[in-house]
Amino acid sequence: MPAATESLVERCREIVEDLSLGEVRRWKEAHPGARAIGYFPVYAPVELIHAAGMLPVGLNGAGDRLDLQYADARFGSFICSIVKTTLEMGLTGLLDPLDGMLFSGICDSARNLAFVFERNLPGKYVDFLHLPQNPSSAASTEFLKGEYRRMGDALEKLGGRKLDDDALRASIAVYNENRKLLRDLYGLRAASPHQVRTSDIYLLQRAGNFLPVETHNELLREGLGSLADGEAKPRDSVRIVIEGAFCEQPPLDLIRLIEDAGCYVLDDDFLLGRRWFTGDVPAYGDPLESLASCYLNHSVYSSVRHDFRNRRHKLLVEKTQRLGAQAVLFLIAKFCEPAYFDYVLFKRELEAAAIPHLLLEFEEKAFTFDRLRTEVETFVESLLFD
Amino acid sequence: MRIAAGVDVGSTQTKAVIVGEDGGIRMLGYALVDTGANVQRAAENGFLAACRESGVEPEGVGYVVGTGYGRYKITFGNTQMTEISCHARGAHYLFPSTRTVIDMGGQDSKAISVGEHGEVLDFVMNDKCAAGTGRFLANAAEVLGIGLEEIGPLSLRARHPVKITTVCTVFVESDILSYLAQGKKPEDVLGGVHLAIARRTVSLARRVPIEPGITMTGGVSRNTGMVRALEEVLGAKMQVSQQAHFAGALGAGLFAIEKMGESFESGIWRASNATPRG
Amino acid sequence: MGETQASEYRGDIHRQQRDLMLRWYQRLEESAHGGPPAVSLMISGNCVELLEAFGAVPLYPEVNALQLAIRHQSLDPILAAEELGYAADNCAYVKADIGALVKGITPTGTELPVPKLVLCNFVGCNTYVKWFEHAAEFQNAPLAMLDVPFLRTAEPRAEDVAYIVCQLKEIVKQLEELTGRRFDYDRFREAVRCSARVEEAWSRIKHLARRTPTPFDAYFDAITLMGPLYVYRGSPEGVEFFELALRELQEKAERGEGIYDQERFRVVMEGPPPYPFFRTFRDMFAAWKATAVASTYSTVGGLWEFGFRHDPDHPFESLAMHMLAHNVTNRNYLQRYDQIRRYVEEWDADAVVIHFVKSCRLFSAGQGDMRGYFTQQLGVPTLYVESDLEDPRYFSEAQIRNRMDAFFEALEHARSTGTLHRGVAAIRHAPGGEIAPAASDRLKILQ
Amino acid sequence: MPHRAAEAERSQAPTALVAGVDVGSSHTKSVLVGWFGEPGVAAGLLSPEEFAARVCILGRGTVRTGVEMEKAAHTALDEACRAAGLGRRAIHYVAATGLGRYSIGFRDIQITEITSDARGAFFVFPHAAAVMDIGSQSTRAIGLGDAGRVRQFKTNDKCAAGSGSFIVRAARYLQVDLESVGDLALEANHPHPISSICAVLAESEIINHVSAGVSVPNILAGIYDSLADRSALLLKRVGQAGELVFIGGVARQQGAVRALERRLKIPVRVPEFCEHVGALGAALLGLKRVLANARFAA
Ligand SMILES: Nc1ncnc2c1ncn2[C@@H]1O[C@H](COP(=O)(O)OP(=O)(O)O)[C@@H](O)[C@H]1O
Ligand SMILES: Nc1ncnc2c1ncn2[C@@H]1O[C@H](COP(=O)(O)OP(=O)(O)O)[C@@H](O)[C@H]1O
Ligand code: SF4
Ligand code: SF4
Ligand code: SF4
Repeated sequence: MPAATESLVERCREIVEDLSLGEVRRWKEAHPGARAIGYFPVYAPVELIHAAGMLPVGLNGAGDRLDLQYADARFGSFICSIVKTTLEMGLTGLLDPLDGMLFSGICDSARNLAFVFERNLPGKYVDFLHLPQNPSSAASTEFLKGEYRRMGDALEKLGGRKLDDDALRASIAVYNENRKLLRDLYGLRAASPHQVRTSDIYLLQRAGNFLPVETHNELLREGLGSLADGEAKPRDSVRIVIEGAFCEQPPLDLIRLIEDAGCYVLDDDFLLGRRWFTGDVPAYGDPLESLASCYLNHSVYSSVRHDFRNRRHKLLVEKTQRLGAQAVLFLIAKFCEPAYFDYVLFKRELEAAAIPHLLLEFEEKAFTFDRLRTEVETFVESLLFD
Repeated sequence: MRIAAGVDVGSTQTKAVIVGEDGGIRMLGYALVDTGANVQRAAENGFLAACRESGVEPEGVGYVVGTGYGRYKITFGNTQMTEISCHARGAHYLFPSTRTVIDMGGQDSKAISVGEHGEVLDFVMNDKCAAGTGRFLANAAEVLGIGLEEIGPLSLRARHPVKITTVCTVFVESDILSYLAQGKKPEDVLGGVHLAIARRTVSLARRVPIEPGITMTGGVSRNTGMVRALEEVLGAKMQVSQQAHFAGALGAGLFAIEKMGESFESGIWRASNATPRG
Repeated sequence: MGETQASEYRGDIHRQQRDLMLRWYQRLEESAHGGPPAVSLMISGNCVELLEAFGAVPLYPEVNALQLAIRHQSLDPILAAEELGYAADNCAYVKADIGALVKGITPTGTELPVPKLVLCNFVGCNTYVKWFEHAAEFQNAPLAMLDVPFLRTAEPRAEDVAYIVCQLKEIVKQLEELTGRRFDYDRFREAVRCSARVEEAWSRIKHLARRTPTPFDAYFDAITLMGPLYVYRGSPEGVEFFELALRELQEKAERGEGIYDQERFRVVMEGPPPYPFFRTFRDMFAAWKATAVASTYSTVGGLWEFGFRHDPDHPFESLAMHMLAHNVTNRNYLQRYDQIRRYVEEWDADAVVIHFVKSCRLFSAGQGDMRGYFTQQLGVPTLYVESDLEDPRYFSEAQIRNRMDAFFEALEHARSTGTLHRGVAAIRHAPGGEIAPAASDRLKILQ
Repeated sequence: MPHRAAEAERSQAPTALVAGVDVGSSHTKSVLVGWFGEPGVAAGLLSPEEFAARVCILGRGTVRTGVEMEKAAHTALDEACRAAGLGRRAIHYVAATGLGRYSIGFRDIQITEITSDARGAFFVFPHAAAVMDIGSQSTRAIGLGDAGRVRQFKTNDKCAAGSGSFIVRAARYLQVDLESVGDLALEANHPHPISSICAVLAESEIINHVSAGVSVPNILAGIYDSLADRSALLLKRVGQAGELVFIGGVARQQGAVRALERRLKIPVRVPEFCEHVGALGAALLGLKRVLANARFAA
């Protein structure tokens, strides 16, 4: 790996692994009086937060770097880790740099978390968005616009700054840029997976959770430049698509392990909230209308957004075939019910299309992976050995 | 003197305590036997041994309260109570300032919030899995080939405790083996094991309010390493009595005295009631 | 521990209830053979009144799943579903239903129709959406979404109501096309009127439990009444049944009859019951002569004891309001705490029992916090036990009994020392319990 | 386990000698296979039957794994060599498998135990459709594709319920010799179910049964039933249909085999040396590599 890439990736790793939100605190020090708003990962209208002059901070759990001491008592067994680590971070003061938290109804656990959070951290702004799940109704866009407006009003009250349409359009544009850079990064890897390591672009991407989008854009441009001139030789590998880790994130070592075991990842749904729209959001006209209509009609499929017009299991097969992947690897967070459910229909559809797949469950807090390694290796062996 | 007994038939060990009352309540003697395969027999043996220890004739015991997981199997007992009520009561007797009890036994661990008079205000128990119980420790001791009494003191010598993630009592065996294979010292492995269990236990215990006056009971309280690990994770000192292992039986004995009331009727124990030997 | 006493009350309503439910299964079988159209619906905040207007029969997968469990038939379909790829940790209600579908099992042995429409009234539970998506897939039936915004503000917003009303009207159109029947507005209003009467009776029944002793158990007995509540709410049969039930229980109350010869403990229940061990679970309460005076589970279909009724003058809007704000599943978690708190105060309870159900994250995710709220912030004794509502593999009788006994031992002890309080007095209003970790803990972690 | 190479060929030295070493959590197993075909032949060109006809199992070894895995591997391999009457230096290639496969420094390749199990089982029973492997801590079900390829698999994770150590514990508690638990269970007339899923907590249930006067065979049979239930669940998940091969140390116990047959209602095939199947599969895959590279020709 070129040294430039290496140091860039290392910088990102430090940002990502800093549980005390150092980047956020530094940003706040540099912008006295400005607010930072955390959001639970899958989808959040970051443009609104940005346009209100605040720093949106994506929360993707705490990995194995935090011991659960308090949150376990509140959520207990059979609940995924990210819900507990997020609460634990709140309860232990790690989220103190944040002035508010934004949740949406992606699943029952996350939804209840929003309100448990509110009770346990009185004084913080906590909002809960209802993202419409029926995009085919004539009233959906209007409803979502209303929801954004409600949230915008709350932000205005919190930050004391008017949220005007020009600011919003500017925010849309800068996030369009961010998403475009990420799409380029993904495109680069899909074209030459032997040169671009998934774990690297993962870190590059995740660092954006804590940085102002403008800074992240620069970082991504830098990354695109240096990654493009890798020069590794292709190995004997299986080309796969990863599905299922859209919310709680697999440990970095697990992502590396998957690559080392002989998989080339052509696409994944890690950190999906950062790449939510399939294309650019119109940065002209009524910005709330643009955002709402793009959410309803031009967002990526996921296990926590429902659109009965375009069924996910068909979309996954289509994507796998389009990318020329040989197999699908399901990487599902333990106790992530939406992902578990989707697996059933995915499996049926993949089997009908004769696409092999493997299901792995992970927990963000795991750090030994003997069993998972055996499973991935077996899978690779079954596809590679004659 | 009125004499009563408490018998705590645990999954691993059976504890019996004889208490007597004349004016104040005193613990006259206690005994510990392995529960083994015959729960009834263990209860009897424990009871008789405790009588011998106290110099009391079995026939002179007026009331027996059974507790622990095998409590319904005690044929000579007058009544049963759950080990939760008993541990709370026993801990309160040992340390009247007790407000929180952490009990770690062979198969379960629990935390009890206790009121001023030793009454249970709230409690939590672990789920149906041997992860993080005394058995987990016993197993680790076995894998390492070290006596149960020694693992605690040894774990205190850990400089760089390893990180144990497996909670499964069976899987931890291979974790331990692979750490040893990597050349880790037994004390560091044990340190890791103790810390892992302490974290698990404390996270369970936090479901009840942990108030100062924390008393530890149950067999694992004899493990100094575990006591220390718990204190470290809790960030607080615990009170551990020499008799902590007997807290459940003691509590049962105290309830027995209470239930005996005035109508003292001796001779609950009759040799003829005993389970036939052989 | 006391003698276990039979706690179940058997009156006319029980016979009637059984007849009504059998008739429902008959109607479904008729539907399978060209009779009235069937439409799948979720119980939570359901809009059964809409179906009445089409003469359609509601098909409630939840009721089927429940029936399978209570008849000890749930394990096979659950295993069949796991073969299809469902995880051990998916909601077992869904697994039992889908497994039964695939294997052709029905709880009563009667045939079930393929619904004309699988109408996903998404009221609170995200699992519903997956369930209905899968049900439509495995039955090859058309699927529609009725998206109900979650109640995230203290009061529903006008936007929320407008969004639901628009969707309801869209569904009406869709149903007209699918069933070939016309939407009968008058019948719709009539159904809404029936609902309001049923709700009135049901609410009054619930209020009977405020008396000491309570004439019925608002958890175990309430479940008997819940089937008719969902299936017949918008129909004259429903009105007749609930008015009978009210009379019967009122008479019982007037005679001062309780469930036991002497009612010892009054509890509020949170969480669904373990249907595969319904009896066993009930007997554990009976052993201590403890009765449920209120339960959140019985408000899944609707929450009426605090005053809400459907309104025949604004039928669509009242449907929307019901779905949005007047059933436990669409209300936020803190509103549920409040509901339970009101039960403790107004229904004169001694304690709260939380039954954690592994399947249902809607109910159980966060119940540890709820428990903390009641024990630590309000000082109400609260028991927490875990099992499942459908999967028999998660019920550990000895363990639950042990906890139950310990809990009631403690309550008894508290009563004997005069520290057990009831109702308003039970709530100490003494905040200051450990809500967040102490400042010292925070520092330790930040370093 | 069949020795298919013709006797005449066996008297000659093999043209290639490959070892498979399976480092399991309790035992390390080794198998030596010899190739009696032409050196240069590409295994891919032979049918499975032709391939099998040229392979012979020459020796096996088993030792306890203990702490030092590499040492265990050496010892197991030495044992196999002694059984084969060959020296260690005659071995061309070593394929390692099992939990400790990466700790064998002298390996030429590592293969997962799942792939190895599948290949080994297919070699022994060419009509096998699925494999059930129950070792001391692991339980795996493997659905086989063509030529012994892994089509699907499921393993137990996080929980040791239903694995071999469960039996070891039960045997210890009931004071029965591990060698005889399997047969003892066959004497059961009324298997007594075990409800606890936990390998450890089940002990107290066993105690309960003992004190309630349940006979040892009935308790053991109950344990095997619960083990069979768990296995059947895993097997269903890989879509088992057709011939089932049961391997791993627990397959030595007749009680387990019968319970699985009762539960699945199909005959279950158990190779003679059931715990060596993984090592065998590794050796066979190693052999294919060797043939492909014709490395030994020199
Ligand atoms: N001397 C000792 N040193 C350390 N640990 C001990 C000692 N004696 C018993 N223990 C621990 O205590 C456990 C038994 O505790 P006990 O409270 O008797 O449990 P139970 O009531 O379930 O039988 C054993 O599993 C063991 O881990
Ligand atoms: N002599 C024996 N008789 C019967 N069963 C045995 C014997 N030796 C071992 N076992 C069983 O086999 C299991 C070990 O199987 P094995 O496949 O070697 O496991 P692993 O590969 O995990 O080490 C033991 O847990 C035990 O149940
Ligand atoms: S990981 Fe899954 S279950 Fe957990 S919060 Fe995210 S979507 Fe919900
Ligand atoms: S998760 Fe709960 S509310 Fe949702 S379908 Fe399952 S049991 Fe019903
Ligand atoms: S076998 Fe291990 S993980 Fe499974 S229940 Fe027992 S201790 Fe827990």
